[in-house]
Amino acid sequence: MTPTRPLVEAVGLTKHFPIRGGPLGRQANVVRAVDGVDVTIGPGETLGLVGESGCGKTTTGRMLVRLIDPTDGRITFDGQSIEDLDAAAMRAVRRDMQIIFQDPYGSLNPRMSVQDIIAEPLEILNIGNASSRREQVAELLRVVGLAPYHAERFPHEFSGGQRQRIGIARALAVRPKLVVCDEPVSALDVSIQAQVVNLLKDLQAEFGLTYLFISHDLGVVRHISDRVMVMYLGKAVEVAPKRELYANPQHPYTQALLSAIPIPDPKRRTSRKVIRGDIPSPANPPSGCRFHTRCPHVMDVCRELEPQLLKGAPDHRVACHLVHPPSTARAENATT
Amino acid sequence: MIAYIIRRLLYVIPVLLIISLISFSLMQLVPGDPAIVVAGTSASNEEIERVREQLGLNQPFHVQLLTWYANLFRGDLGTSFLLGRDVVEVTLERLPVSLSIAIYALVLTLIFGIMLGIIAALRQNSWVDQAVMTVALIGVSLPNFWLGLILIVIFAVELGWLPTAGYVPFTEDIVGWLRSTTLPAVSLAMLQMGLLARITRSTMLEVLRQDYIRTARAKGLPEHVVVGKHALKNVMIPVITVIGIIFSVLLSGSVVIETIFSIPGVGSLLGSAILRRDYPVIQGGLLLVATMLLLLNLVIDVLYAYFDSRVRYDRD
Amino acid sequence: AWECPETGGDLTFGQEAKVNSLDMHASSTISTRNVAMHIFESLMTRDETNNPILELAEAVDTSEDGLTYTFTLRDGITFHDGSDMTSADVAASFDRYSKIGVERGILSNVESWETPDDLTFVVHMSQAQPTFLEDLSSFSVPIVIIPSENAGADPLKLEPVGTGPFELVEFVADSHVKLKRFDGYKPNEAYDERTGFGGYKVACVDTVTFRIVTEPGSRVAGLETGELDAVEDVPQASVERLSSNPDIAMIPYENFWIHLATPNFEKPPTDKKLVRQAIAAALDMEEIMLVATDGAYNVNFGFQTQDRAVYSDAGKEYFNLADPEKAKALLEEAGYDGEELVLLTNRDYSTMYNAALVMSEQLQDIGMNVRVEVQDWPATIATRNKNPDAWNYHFTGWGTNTSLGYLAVFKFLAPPQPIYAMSDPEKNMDEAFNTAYTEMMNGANFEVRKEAFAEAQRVVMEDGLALPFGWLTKNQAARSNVHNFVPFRIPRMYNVWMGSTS
Amino acid sequence: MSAPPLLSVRNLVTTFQAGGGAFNAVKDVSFDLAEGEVLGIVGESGSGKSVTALSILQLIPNPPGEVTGGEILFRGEDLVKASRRRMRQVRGAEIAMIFQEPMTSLNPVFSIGDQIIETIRYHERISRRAARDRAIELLDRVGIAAPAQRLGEYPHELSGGMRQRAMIAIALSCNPRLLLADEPTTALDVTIQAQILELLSDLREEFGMAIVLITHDLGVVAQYVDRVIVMYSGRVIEQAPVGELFETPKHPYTEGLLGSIASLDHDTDRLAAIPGTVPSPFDVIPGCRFAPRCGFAREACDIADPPLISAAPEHEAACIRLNGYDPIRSDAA
Amino acid sequence: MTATDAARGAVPSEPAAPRRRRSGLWIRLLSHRLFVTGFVLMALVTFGAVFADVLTTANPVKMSVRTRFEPPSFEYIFGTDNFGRSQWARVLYGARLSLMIGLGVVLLNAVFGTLVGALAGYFKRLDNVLMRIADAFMAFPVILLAIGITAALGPSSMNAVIALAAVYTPRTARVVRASVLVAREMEYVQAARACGAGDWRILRRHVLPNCMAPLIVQLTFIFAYSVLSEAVLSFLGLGAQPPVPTWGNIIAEGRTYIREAAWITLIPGLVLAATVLGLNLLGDGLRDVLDPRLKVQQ
Ligand SMILES: Nc1ncnc2c1ncn2[C@@H]1O[C@H](COP(=O)(O)OP(=O)(O)OP(=O)(O)O)[C@@H](O)[C@H]1O
Ligand SMILES: Nc1ncnc2c1ncn2[C@@H]1O[C@H](COP(=O)(O)OP(=O)(O)OP(=O)(O)O)[C@@H](O)[C@H]1O
Ligand SMILES: [Mg+2]
Ligand SMILES: [Mg+2]
Repeated sequence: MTPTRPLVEAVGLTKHFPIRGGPLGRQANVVRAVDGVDVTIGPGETLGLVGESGCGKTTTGRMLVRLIDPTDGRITFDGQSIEDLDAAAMRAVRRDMQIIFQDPYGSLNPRMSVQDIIAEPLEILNIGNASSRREQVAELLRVVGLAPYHAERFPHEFSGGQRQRIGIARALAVRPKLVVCDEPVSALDVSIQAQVVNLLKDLQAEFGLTYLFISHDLGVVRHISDRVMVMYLGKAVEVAPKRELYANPQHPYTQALLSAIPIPDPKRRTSRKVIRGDIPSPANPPSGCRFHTRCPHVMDVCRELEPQLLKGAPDHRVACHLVHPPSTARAENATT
Repeated sequence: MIAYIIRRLLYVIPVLLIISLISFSLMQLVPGDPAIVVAGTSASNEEIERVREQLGLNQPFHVQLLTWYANLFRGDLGTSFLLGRDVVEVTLERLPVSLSIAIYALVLTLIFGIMLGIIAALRQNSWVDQAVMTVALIGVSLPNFWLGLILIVIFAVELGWLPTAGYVPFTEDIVGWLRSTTLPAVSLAMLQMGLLARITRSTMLEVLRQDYIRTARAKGLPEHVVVGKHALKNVMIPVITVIGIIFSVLLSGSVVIETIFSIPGVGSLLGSAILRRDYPVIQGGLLLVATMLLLLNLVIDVLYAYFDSRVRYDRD
Repeated sequence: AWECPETGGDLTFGQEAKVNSLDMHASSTISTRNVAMHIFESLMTRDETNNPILELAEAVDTSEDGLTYTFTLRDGITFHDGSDMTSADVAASFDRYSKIGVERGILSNVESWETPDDLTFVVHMSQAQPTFLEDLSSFSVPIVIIPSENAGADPLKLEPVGTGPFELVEFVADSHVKLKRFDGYKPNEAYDERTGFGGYKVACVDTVTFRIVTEPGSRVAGLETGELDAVEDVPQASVERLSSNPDIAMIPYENFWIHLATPNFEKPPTDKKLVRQAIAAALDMEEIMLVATDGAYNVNFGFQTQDRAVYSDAGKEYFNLADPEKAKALLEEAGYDGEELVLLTNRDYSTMYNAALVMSEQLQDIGMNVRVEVQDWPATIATRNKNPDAWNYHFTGWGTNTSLGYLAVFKFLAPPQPIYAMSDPEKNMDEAFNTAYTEMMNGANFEVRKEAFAEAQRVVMEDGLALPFGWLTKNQAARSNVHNFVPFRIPRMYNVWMGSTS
Repeated sequence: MSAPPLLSVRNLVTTFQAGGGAFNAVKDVSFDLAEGEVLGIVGESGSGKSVTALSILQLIPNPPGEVTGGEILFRGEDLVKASRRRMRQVRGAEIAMIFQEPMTSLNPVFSIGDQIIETIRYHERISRRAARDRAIELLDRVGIAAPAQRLGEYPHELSGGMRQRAMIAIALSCNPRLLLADEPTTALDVTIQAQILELLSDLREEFGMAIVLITHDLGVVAQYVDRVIVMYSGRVIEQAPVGELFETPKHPYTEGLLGSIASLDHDTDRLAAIPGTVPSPFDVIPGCRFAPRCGFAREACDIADPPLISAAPEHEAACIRLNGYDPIRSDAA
Repeated sequence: MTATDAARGAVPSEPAAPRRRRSGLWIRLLSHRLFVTGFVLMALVTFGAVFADVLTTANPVKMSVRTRFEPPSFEYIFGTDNFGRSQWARVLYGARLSLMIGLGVVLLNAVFGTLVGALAGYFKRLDNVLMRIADAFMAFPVILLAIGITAALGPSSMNAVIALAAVYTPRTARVVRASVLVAREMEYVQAARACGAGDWRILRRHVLPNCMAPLIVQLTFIFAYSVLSEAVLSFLGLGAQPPVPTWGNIIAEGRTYIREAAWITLIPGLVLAATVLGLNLLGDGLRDVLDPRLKVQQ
C-alpha cells in the first residue's frame, strides 16, 4: 500500500476472557476470543473484517478503541502507543476514535433525547458550550440525513435505520479519524441497509474517515472496504485487498465462506462446496490450524503446526500450510 | 453439577457468618435486662446482679460474642433464660409445629395458587380470569393477623366447625391436626396464594407466548398436551424458585398467627422470647430459622438447576 | 372425709399466660404457680381465708425465744417417683431454696436446719422473726418439698416430681401442661375438706390439661364450644353473653388485685409532693377502672379489703377526688411548668394499658404534658429499676400480698425496693412512711401493727407514694358440668369433679 | 399448470387487534403452490410473511389475531373452515413448519428425542420403540452425528445449526406434503446456512414435498426457490418465477430490493437504496402503500391501491405502470 | 443540499407535532383500568390522611366514658371504641401515620436500595460482599427480623421505619442490581465509554435512569408491604405508641371486643386491606405500563 504511516497499527492483539469454574469459582479456562491478531489500517482506508459468529470480530474492534483492554499486544494510534494510557490520557485520544454498534435498539439510551445522545461525546470531552453543541447537533443530523427537529425526539420514535443514523451522528460528533463500525447494518432490512452503507461511504468521502468495518455480509464488506481481513476462531486467516481476496481467495476457509454465500442470481445456481461441521468453541480451539476440523484439504501437519499469516502475493497474506508449506514457511518468514 | 452444588455450599458460609453476626449483635442493642426477668419482678438489685453474673451478661461485648461463637461451633446455642432449657432443643422441638403448619400452608398455596393462576391464564381476559385475579388481588391485600381474627370468629366461634386455638401434633391425630391447623394455615396462605396465582398467571402467559409453544402447536399436538406438558413444565421452573421465598414468608407470618391461634411453634417462641428478652433463644432461634431457610433455598436452587437444563452452572 | 361424687373425666383449662418452667422454687410467675401447685406441696400453706395451715408437716413447735422451729412430718407421704418423703428431702429442698429460691429472703434470719430423725425437721434462727411461719406458708414462691436427688438442679431445671395430688404427664411449653391423678397420693387426714391450697385434697378427674390460650377471644370461644371446660381471665365484655349461656357458669373472683401506679421520686415533676397530690386529686377512679376493666372492678378504698382484719380507711380523703380545680390549684402551687409526665405501662396486662391511657387523658385535662410509654412487662420492670429518667408513673398490680402476709403489702414501697435504690437510696425516703413501716413489721402485737398499717396507708396516700385506682375482679368461668371449681388466688383442680350431666 | 395446486391461498386477510385498533397484517394475499414446488416469500420486516405462514396452519395467536377473510385450500380442503381436530391432524403430519430461532423454537426442558418422538406418536399409533428408531433415523438423515446419543440431549447442549437440524427432523417426522420454513437460516452463520439450505434442498428431492421458504435474503431466493412472492406492508406486490423476477422485475419495490444488494463479484460505487422506511401497519395510506417511497409515484398512485396485474404468464405485479399508465423504466430515470 | 443528500433520503418532509414522552405515559396509565382503580383508592386514603383534621373535628385520642362502644351511626361514622374515642377520627389519623411510615420506608429504600444495588451491580468487586450481606438479611423471615430490630431499638414509629427499611432495602437493592447488570451491558453504555465517560457519569446518565421503571414498581410494592408489616408490628405493640392511632394498634386494641363490638376491628382492617389493594393495583399498573417484562416481585 501507500508508504504513509498507518493510522492505527495493532500487533499481536490478544484477548482471553476468563471462564470461572470449579467449586471455588477460580479461573478454570479462558475463551481465546482473539489470539494474536495484527491489524493495520491506513488513513482514509476501510478495512473490512469478516468471519463467523464468535470469531472475535467485535472483540478486535473494541480493543482497537480500548473499550476492552487487550490481554496482550500493542496498539499504535496515529503514532502514539495507546495500550498503556491511563483513563485521563486516553480521553484525549478518544476524540479521534469512535465506534458504531450493531443493535439500533440497544445502542441508544431510551431515556435521552436525540439532542442529548448526540451531544454527549461533546459534553464528555468538553467541546463547545450548550448553544454551540445545539448547532453542531443540528448540523450532524443534517449530515446523516435527519432533520434538526428530530433533536427533541426520543429513540423509540425512530425506525431502525433512523436510529442507526443517530448512532452514526453520535460517532461523528467529535470528528474522529477512526470509526469502528461493528456490524452497523446487520440488523437492518436490505433496503435500509443500502441507505446506511451509502451514507457511511459518503461520510468517509466528506470527512476523510478511516473505517474498520465489521460484518458477516461479504457482499457489503466488498462494497465498502479497501482491504478485507478474514477471521476464524480468534485468528486472522487471510488479509488482502478486496478485489484480490474475492477474486483469488487462498485460504480454504475464505473459499468456503465465499462459496457458502448464495449468489443473488438465479442463473448462476451452482452446486456449492459446503464445508461440514460446526464452529469449534473458542474455549477449546483445535490444535494446529484452527480450521483443520472443517478443512476439506486437511493434512497431518495442519493438526500439529499452527500456520503463520504470511505474505504471498503483494499485500496478500494467508495463514495456511497449503499456501505456505511449513518447510518453506520458515525461510519466507525470514525474508518478510 | 457437583461443582455447582459445592460452590453454592461455599457461598453459604459467608452468608451464615453474617447471619450469625446479625442475630447476635441485634439483641445486644435491646434495652431491658434479662437478668431481671430471670430473677423475678420482686427480686432485689443484688439478686439481679447475681443472676447477671451467672448468665455472663456482665462480660464485655466481644467476650460474649466470642464465647457465643465458640459454643456455636460445638452446636451449643446456650440455655434459654426463661425456659431453662437448651436453645437448640427447644427450637428443634418447636420447629416441627411451625413447619407442619407452614408446609400445610405451602401446599394450600401451591395447589390453589398454581391452579388459579393457570385457569386465569388459559381464560385470559374472560370473566373467569377477572374473577380469579380479583380474588388473588384481595388475597394479596388482606393482613393475615386480621384475617386470622375474622376466621376465628366465623369458623370457630359462630359456626363451630374448627377449634379456636391450640395445636394437635399430626403424629398423634391426623384429623385433630388438620382441624387445629386449617385456620392458621389458611390465614397464612391467603396472601401467598394470591401472589403465586399472579406469578403463575403471568409466567403462564409469558410461556404461552414462547416460540416453542408455537412449535408444539405446529406439530399438531392437542391443546391439553401443549399446555399440560410443554407449557406447564416451563411454568413450574420459575415457580419452584419462589417456593423458598414463599416458605420464608409463611414462617415469618407464624409469629403473629401462632400468637393468635395459641400454637406452640417457633414463631410464638421467638415472638415471646423477644418480648421477654430471652437473648439465647432470640439469637439461636433466629440463627436456626435463617440457616434453615438458607439451606432450603440452596436445595431449591440445586433442584432448579437439576430441573432446568437451561441453567448455566458456571454462572452465579 | 370428703369423697368425689363422681370420678373420672378429662378437664381442660384455658390458661392465659404461658408457662415457662415448673420449677416452683425458681419461677415467680403466676402461670407457673397455676400448674405447679398441683404437683408440689410444702410444709405449710394457706387455707381458704389465707391463714397459715400445716400441709406436709403434722405439727410445728415454736420455742419460747422464737429461735427454734421443730416440724413433725406426716408419715407415709410418697413422691411421684414412688420414693418416701423424709426429713432429708425437706432439708435438701431448703438447701436448694436457700441458694436459688426467688423469695429466699425469708430465710435470711435462719442459721441452720437439722434432721434429728426421718420425720423431724428443725430450723434454728439467728434472730427471732415473728412472721417466719407466715412467710413459710406463703404460696407466692413456696419452698415446695422435692426429692433430695433432684435438689442439685439448676434454676428452672427442676424435675417436676412432688407429693401433690397430680403428677406430670406432659409439658409442652407454650402449648399445654397435662397432669394426671397421682394414685399414691395420701390426703391430709387432719382435714375433712379442701381449704386453700391445703386440707383434704383428692383428685377426682383423671387428667387435667392446662392449655395456653393467650387470645382472650379464643379462650371465651373455646369455653363456648366446649373445647375448654374452664377458663381464667374472661374479658368483661364477654361476661354478659356468657352469663346468659346455661352451659356456662361465671365465677368472678373479686378483689384479685389492687390496680395502681407507683411514682418515680427522682424525675420531675413527680419528685414534688404537691404534683403527686395534684395528680391524685385530679383522677376519677371510677372512670379509670371502668375503661380499664370494662366493669370488672370495685372502687373500694384501701390497700386491704374490708373483710380483712387489718383493713383501714385511713387516707381516704385523698382518694378518688376527681376534682380538677383542686388539682390545678395544687399544680400551680407546685410551680408545675409543663414538664413531661411519662406513664410507663405495658400491653401484656390490658387493664394496666387501658388505665394508663385514661389517666393520661384526665391529666391532660388539667393541663399536664403527658406521654404514655408502652413496653412489654419485663421491659417496664427493667425501665422502672434501671432508668429513673424514663418514667414518672409505673403501672402495676399488687396482689396485696395475701401470700406474704397482709401487712407485707407495703413491702413494695419499702427499702430495699429498687424504686428507692436508683440514684440515691436514702434520698427519697419518706420519713413518716419509714417509721410507720418499721413499726408495722416489728410491732409487739397485732393491734400495734394494725395501727402502724393504718398510719402507713395514710402516709402513702397523703404523700402520693402510690396511686391506687381500685380493685380488679378476675373473671373465671367453667362449663356447668364442672363442679366445685371455686375461685381462689389460682385455680385448683383437686376436689373438682365433672358431672356426666350438667 | 394442469394438476390442481397443493395449496391455494385465496384472498387471505388476517387481522390483529392492537393498541386499541385493528389492522390487517395480511391483506388480500393469494397464491398457489404446486406439489413439490419451492415458493419463496420475500419482503421487509413486518411485511406479513410470518403471518401468512402462520395463517396457513391456523396458528395465529387469537387474541389478538384472526383470519378474517379468504380461503386456504390445502388439497382442496379449506383450512380456514376446518375443525380444530382436523387442523391438529394436518399440523405436523401434512403441513410442517420450522422457525427462525432454533434456540427458542425448541422446548428447553425436553430432550430433542422427546420432542421428535412425541410428534410421531401423536400422529401415528406406533410403539415408543418404533418411534424412537424413527427419530434416530431422522436425526441421522438431517446430518446429526451419533444420533442415538443426541436423542437424549437438551436443546441448550446443541449448537445453533444442530438445533435447526433437530427442528427439521421434527418437521420431517411424519412425512409432510408441505413444509413452511420461516426464515430457517437467518439466525445462522453463512457456512451453517449453506449446510441447512443444502439439506432442505436435498430433502425436498428425496421426500418430494413442497416448501414455502420465507426469507429476506434475495441470494437465498435466487439459489433455492422456484417461484417468488414479494410482500410489502401486508400485500403481495409481485409474484413471478424466480428467473423472471430477477431478470425483469415489474414493481419498483422489487427493483429497489434487487438494487440494494451489494454484489460479491463486482464493484459498485453506490447501492440503489430505497429511500424512506416501511410504513407502520397503522399508517393510513390511501393509495399504493409503496407510493411514499417510490421514485415513480404519480398522483394516481395516491388514489387507489393497485391490484395485481398480469405482466407475463405467471408473472404479476401490483403497480399501475403495468397498465401502461406511465411506462417509465428505472433505467430511464 | 448536494446530490448525495437526496440519496441519503429518509428525511420526512414535515415535522410532526412534537410528542411529549410524559403525557404519553400518563395516557397509558390512565387508560389502565386497574391502575385507575388503585389510584382512586389511594387518592381516597391519601385524601383522608392529609385532610384528617378537616374531615373530622373529633380528637382521635379524646376519650369519653359516656360514648363507649357506640356502633357506627350518623353521629359516629365508624362507631367508637372501648375508650369512647371516635373510630372515624382514629382511622383517618391512622392513615396519616401508616402512609407516613410507608413513605419513610420507601424513601429509605429508594436511597439505600439504589445505592447498594448500583454499587453492587456496577462494580464487580463490591458485588460479592454486598450481595452476601443482602443474602444474609434476606435469609431472615421479614417479620421476624423487623420484630427483632424494633425490639432492639425500642418500639416507636421511627424505629418501625428503620426496621422495615432494613428488612426491605436488600430486596430493593437486588432489584436495582439486576437492572444495573442489564443496563451496564447495553451498547449505549459502551458508546458513552468509548467517548471516555467516567463510571460516575455512566451510572448517573445511563445506568440508573434505565433502572427507574423496575425501581418504581418495586417501591410501590414495598410501600404496600411496609403498610402491612407496620400494621403487624403495631399489632404486636412494636410500632407507634398509643394513644397515637395506627391501624395495627386499633385492631390490636379492638380484638378483645371482636364479638361484642366487631366494628372496632373490622373497619380498620378493611381500610388497611383497601390501602394495600390500592398500592398493589398501582404497582401492577406501573409495571404493565413502565416495564411489562417484570414479573411479580416478592
Ligand atoms: N465479556 C466476555 N466474556 C466472556 N467471553 C466473551 C466476552 N465477550 C465475548 N466473548 C467470547 O469471545 C468470543 C468472541 O466474541 P466476539 O463478540 O468478539 O465475536 P464476534 O466475531 O463479534 O461474533 P458475532 O458475529 O456473533 O458478533 C465469543 O466466543 C464470545 O462468546
Ligand atoms: N401477535 C401479534 N400481535 C400483533 N401484531 C402482530 C402479531 N404478529 C404479527 N403482528 C404484526 O403483523 C405484521 C406482519 O408481521 P410478520 O411477523 O408477518 O412480519 P414478517 O414479514 O414475518 O417480518 P420479519 O421479517 O420481521 O419476520 C407486523 O406489523 C406485526 O407487527
Ligand atoms: Mg460481534
Ligand atoms: Mg417473520
